[in-house]
Amino acid sequence: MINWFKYSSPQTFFPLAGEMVPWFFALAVAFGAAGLYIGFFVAPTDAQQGEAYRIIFIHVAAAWMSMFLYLVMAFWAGVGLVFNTRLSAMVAQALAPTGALMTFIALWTGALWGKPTWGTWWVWDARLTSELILLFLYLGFIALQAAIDEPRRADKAGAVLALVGAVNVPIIYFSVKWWNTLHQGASVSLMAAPTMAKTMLWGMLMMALAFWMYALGAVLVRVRSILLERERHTDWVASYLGRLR
Amino acid sequence: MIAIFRCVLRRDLVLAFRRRSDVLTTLFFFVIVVSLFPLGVGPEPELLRTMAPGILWVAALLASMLSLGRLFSLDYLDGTLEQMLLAPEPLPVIVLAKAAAHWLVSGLPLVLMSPVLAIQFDLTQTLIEILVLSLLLGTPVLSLIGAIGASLTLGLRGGGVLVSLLVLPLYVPVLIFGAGAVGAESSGLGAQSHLLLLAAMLVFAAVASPWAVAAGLRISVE
Amino acid sequence: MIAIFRCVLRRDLVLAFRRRSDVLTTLFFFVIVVSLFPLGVGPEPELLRTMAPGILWVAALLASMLSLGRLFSLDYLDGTLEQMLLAPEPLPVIVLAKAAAHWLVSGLPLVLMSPVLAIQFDLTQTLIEILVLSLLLGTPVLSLIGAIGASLTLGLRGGGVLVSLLVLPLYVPVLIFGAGAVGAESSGLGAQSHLLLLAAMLVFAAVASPWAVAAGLRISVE
Amino acid sequence: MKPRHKRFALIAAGLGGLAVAATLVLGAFQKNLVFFFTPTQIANHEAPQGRSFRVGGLVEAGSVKRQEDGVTVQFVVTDTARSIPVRFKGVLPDLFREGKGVVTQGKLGPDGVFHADEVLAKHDENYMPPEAKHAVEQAHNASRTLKQ
Amino acid sequence: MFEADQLACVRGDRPLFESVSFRMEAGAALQVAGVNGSGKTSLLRILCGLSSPADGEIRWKGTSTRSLREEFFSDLLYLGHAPAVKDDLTPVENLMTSAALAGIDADEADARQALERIGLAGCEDLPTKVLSQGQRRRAALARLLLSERIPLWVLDEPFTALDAAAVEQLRGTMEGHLQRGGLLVFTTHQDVPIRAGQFSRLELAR
Amino acid sequence: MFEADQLACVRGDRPLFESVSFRMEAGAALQVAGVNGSGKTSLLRILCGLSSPADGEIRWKGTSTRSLREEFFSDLLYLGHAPAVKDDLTPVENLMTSAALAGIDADEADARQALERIGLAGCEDLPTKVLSQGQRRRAALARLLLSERIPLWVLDEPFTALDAAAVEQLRGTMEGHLQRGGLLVFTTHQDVPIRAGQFSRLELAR
Ligand code: HEM
Ligand SMILES: Nc1ncnc2c1ncn2[C@@H]1O[C@H](COP(=O)(O)OP(=O)(O)OP(=O)(O)O)[C@@H](O)[C@H]1O
Ligand SMILES: Nc1ncnc2c1ncn2[C@@H]1O[C@H](COP(=O)(O)OP(=O)(O)OP(=O)(O)O)[C@@H](O)[C@H]1O
Ligand SMILES: [Mg+2]
Ligand SMILES: [Mg+2]
Repeated sequence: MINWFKYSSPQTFFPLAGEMVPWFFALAVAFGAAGLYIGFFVAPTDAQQGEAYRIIFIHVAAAWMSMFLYLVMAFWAGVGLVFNTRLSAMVAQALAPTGALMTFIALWTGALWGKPTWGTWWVWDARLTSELILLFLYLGFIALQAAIDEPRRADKAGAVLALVGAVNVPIIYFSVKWWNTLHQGASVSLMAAPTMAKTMLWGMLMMALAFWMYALGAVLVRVRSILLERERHTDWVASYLGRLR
Repeated sequence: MIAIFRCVLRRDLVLAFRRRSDVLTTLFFFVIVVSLFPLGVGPEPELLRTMAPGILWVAALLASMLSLGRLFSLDYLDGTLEQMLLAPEPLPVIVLAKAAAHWLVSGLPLVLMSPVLAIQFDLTQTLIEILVLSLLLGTPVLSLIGAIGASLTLGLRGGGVLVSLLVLPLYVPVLIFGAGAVGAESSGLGAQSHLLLLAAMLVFAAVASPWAVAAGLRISVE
Repeated sequence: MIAIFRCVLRRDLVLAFRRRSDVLTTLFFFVIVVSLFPLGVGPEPELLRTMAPGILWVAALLASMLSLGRLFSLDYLDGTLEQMLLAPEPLPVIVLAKAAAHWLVSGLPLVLMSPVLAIQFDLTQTLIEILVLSLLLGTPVLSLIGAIGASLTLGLRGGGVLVSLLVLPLYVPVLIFGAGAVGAESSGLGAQSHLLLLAAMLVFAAVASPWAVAAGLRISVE
Repeated sequence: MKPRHKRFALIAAGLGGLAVAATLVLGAFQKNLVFFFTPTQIANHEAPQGRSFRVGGLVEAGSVKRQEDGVTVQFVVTDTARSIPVRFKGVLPDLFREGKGVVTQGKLGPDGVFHADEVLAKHDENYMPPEAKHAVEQAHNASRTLKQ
Repeated sequence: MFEADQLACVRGDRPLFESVSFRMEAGAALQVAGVNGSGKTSLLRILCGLSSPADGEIRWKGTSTRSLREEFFSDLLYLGHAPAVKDDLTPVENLMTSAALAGIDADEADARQALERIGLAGCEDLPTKVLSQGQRRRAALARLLLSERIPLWVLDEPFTALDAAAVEQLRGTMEGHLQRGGLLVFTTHQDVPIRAGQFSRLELAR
Repeated sequence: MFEADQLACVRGDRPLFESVSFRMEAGAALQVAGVNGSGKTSLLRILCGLSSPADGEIRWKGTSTRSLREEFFSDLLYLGHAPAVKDDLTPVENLMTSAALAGIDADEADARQALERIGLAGCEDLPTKVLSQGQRRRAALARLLLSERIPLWVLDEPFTALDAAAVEQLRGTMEGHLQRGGLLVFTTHQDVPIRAGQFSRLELAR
């Protein structure tokens, strides 16, 4: 991945990304269909929660992506800051809206799920609060970049904010361990076997893959348009636009 | 390194002293916001007592946030900041001095004022002590984190409001543990763990934020 | 006279539009302050419901106050204000245009946003309507009164905080009747008299404050 | 000191600071930072007096009783070591079951009964179909819920 | 036409000047000269009515400007140290608002033409904040090209930050104004001779 | 000693200059010239390391300034458009802090003496905000008189707002610096000949 972004010039990246986008979206649809099929038709009813638990297939995938995308964003932003590579900063900028969307979905489905299971839309426990902070961090990142006209400055300022905010991600992840929260603990972890029936787990993983593919596709589309805008005065963009016409 | 720290700190304090009204107005802002709530919410004493730590903390947070605008922008406009960036000493040290001055001018007075306001809300002696301690540990964190936001929004129009957007999410944990400390004490749990966490945040912020601020300043001045 | 009103209003709106993020961040500030309180105060739903109108009003007041800084100071720094003082049209008209633009940019969005936030606090339909109506009548008053404070503190260092000191006492009646309207309605008294008073304040402020602001500007620029 | 040495000194100070911060955090987690209290804590008088707080635990099997008015419920919350009676007036969440996790908010009365004004269901991280569930031992379940 | 009568100015506890009097008729230019800090800016602001003199009176067409107010303002153009240019607006928008504020009728075409004449062709639609020091100054000075029918121009150091070509052009504009019968009060530390009209110098001693 | 190698600068999407290279030895002066907006200020800021060039490198005593950082800064004095003077401090206090920031040892007596030499006698203890445009500029320039041991001076339009006497004195200070073996990079639109040292001009075309 690193070589791919760092050493490829915008000219070569642009068409390559263009070719990959449809594939990612196609894979997202395929995985999504499979995940939803497993989730809603194959997976058994949960012993405790009955049918309501099926929100899990969207909630967990979105929540995972919300944290993961933030880390990826902070990573690329940091690379852009240190090595002054244009493309990685653009990737970070392109990631933010998708990340914010995922965070929003996680919050929204979580709240929706909380009502039938816990009996409340919202409580101020550590997991929920830190996830809300994540949303605000995404929004702050977007607002900061929007407020700065000079793209180079916008990239770097955003990068500092993204790196500072990265402290929040481990807090979200471990909050259920560190504090006793209303939110449940981890069902799936790297350290221990999942405490979840096999089919449920498969459905969740499928959905996670689908979200992953969607995010990749959406980010590439956005990077492409950012590239076009930023490099609108270069020859390759001119010739590309010429070919379109 | 220590010389420059002292020089910058002294200069900022002298400037603040020249403009005493600044310091006083931050303080008045704090007092007024705290006193506005009973007006907006109504006068039930039980309600007010429960709300007191939250209100005091939110007011302190807002007051500290509002004064962030002054932290770098004046130095930026008149070119002093360029000179700081070109100083032959490490920038994080200068930044730390400025953050320290900011806290002395706009954080410490609030801490000293808070017991008086807390009495108004009918808090007990111990609770007041915890409140003051939590503010004492927490307000410097606010200054340090706030400096990051201030450095990133430097020179942007509407920076004043943008800075709140950037900084408030990072303030939230401080607020929760700060106001939570009083709640924990009053519920008999003991505030120790909250205070320890605040202290940890303080040390962490003191160590990490000057670097982020220095980076932010170099970016903004470019 | 109408031409100059429209020209100044249009210019200020264009400027605000150029800096959309300003408008959005005032709004975010409002949203975030409102969401901070539950964090500081704790999660009891009954408590939150009682506090809701007070919190929303205080947040609106703070958001409007924070954006006062932008009202004249940029025009002052770059010399546009001198040109306004030297314009061959009555100054109060120009001032009114600027205050109107300020409200459209930083008051109206809050009013439109408030129902959504009120739902979070679990207020009923009628109470939300009263709340919105009170904000609709009250926020322009905040802009008009705020302009007086902004004009008097123009160019003073730390004006941002000083202005709050001048303006908050004048805001208090608006706050009391604004938040009180919801309280009166929920206690079955009916909010009509509160709303009428707010309307009276609005008319009075629209008529009187431009003159005060004009005088303040002439003094500050001298 | 040459500028380069100064930078090293600063970085060293920074790392030292991080270590201190980490120690403080660990110290904080030794103490308890809680969203709710367990019945054992209440029995040890660790819970607040005269103030609203949350109690978490399992609903003791067979303890749920509805009063005649149809809206007031009484049940016992236990952490398998200690237990506390709870009285609640209102609608229970769908997932409220005997033997399952629950978090309630309210005040402790002088009679030792906890007067709740909000009841939330807390479930564990196990997801499995009903048939598989019987295989899993109840007590095992219980201890996990309380631990996290 | 434009008279100052026994003006005095005190700043802080320091008297800057006193009994400054002059009288200007159509086509006259007055350069206010003096070393740094001698009170040139203070005098110009007093003449415009932005601050009030410690003593003395200013008359426009025989009437005190204090009582004329807006009537005087519509005959006056003042350009101070601060350029009255908004960072976020483009030069065109800036020029159009400042014209509107001064009560000058000018549409966008006029504005663009004025900017082009002053050498900002190509920058008309950039936000002003990205312009260089001298370009911003030019954007402010473009107002002069639209203000031909305003009789009294008061310019505080109009030549700062301008390059040689722009200085020459501005001198031409000022001379044109005098030839049209306008009045001109200005300060400068640079050595720019005004050859049209009736030129006089007022030396503020320190 | 001080070299620029193939510098390029892009602002927004407009290339301002490219392949600017020069090399200066002790005692050399370089005037950066060009019309308004040609990129003089941008070049000076790049030379100081305040902004980074789109391309190229700057070397001080053979090492890239990027890697020297603080070591380079201790050999550098930069005075930009903004005077770095605090309105609320007196000229003496301003001078002492800016000296401290630049790592110059100077006590109050030195500061007062420098201010007196630059013609601010009597204003040393007024808050700077009440001073005139030119007096503030002088207060900023007083730093030069304390910076004799700093080898590289970079001055952006140092002559603006100064009256004739002050311009002459500043020219003397700059020439003295060159005679001591210092290096000088500056811009100006005024016609002030520098006669000492080895003078060269860099014309930025537009
Ligand atoms: C607004 C409310 C909620 C928010 C903000 C939220 C947030 C999150 C986040 C950030 C994660 C990912 C953490 C991780 O990977 O360990 C997560 C995972 C999860 N959440 Fe939620 N959640 C909410 C409500 C709920 C509710 C109501 C339930 C079920 C009753 C639930 C069940 C789960 C499950 C099962 C996981 C997967 C845990 C794992 O295996 O990692 N969440 N949630
Ligand atoms: N409060 C005060 N106390 C003492 N002196 C003051 C005060 N306010 C202003 N001054 C003096 O008034 C003068 C202001 O002069 P002004 O700005 O009019 O000068 P100027 O002729 O325009 O100078 P320049 O050529 O530098 O622009 C300065 O000499 C300043 O020192
Ligand atoms: N974002 C941008 N888009 C287009 N052009 C820009 C942008 N930012 C800066 N510029 C241009 O860069 C130049 C900046 O020049 P600079 O300030 O270095 O000029 P200068 O030579 O110092 O001029 P002066 O003599 O007026 O001080 C200006 O021509 C300006 O128009
Ligand atoms: Mg002057
Ligand atoms: Mg320049």
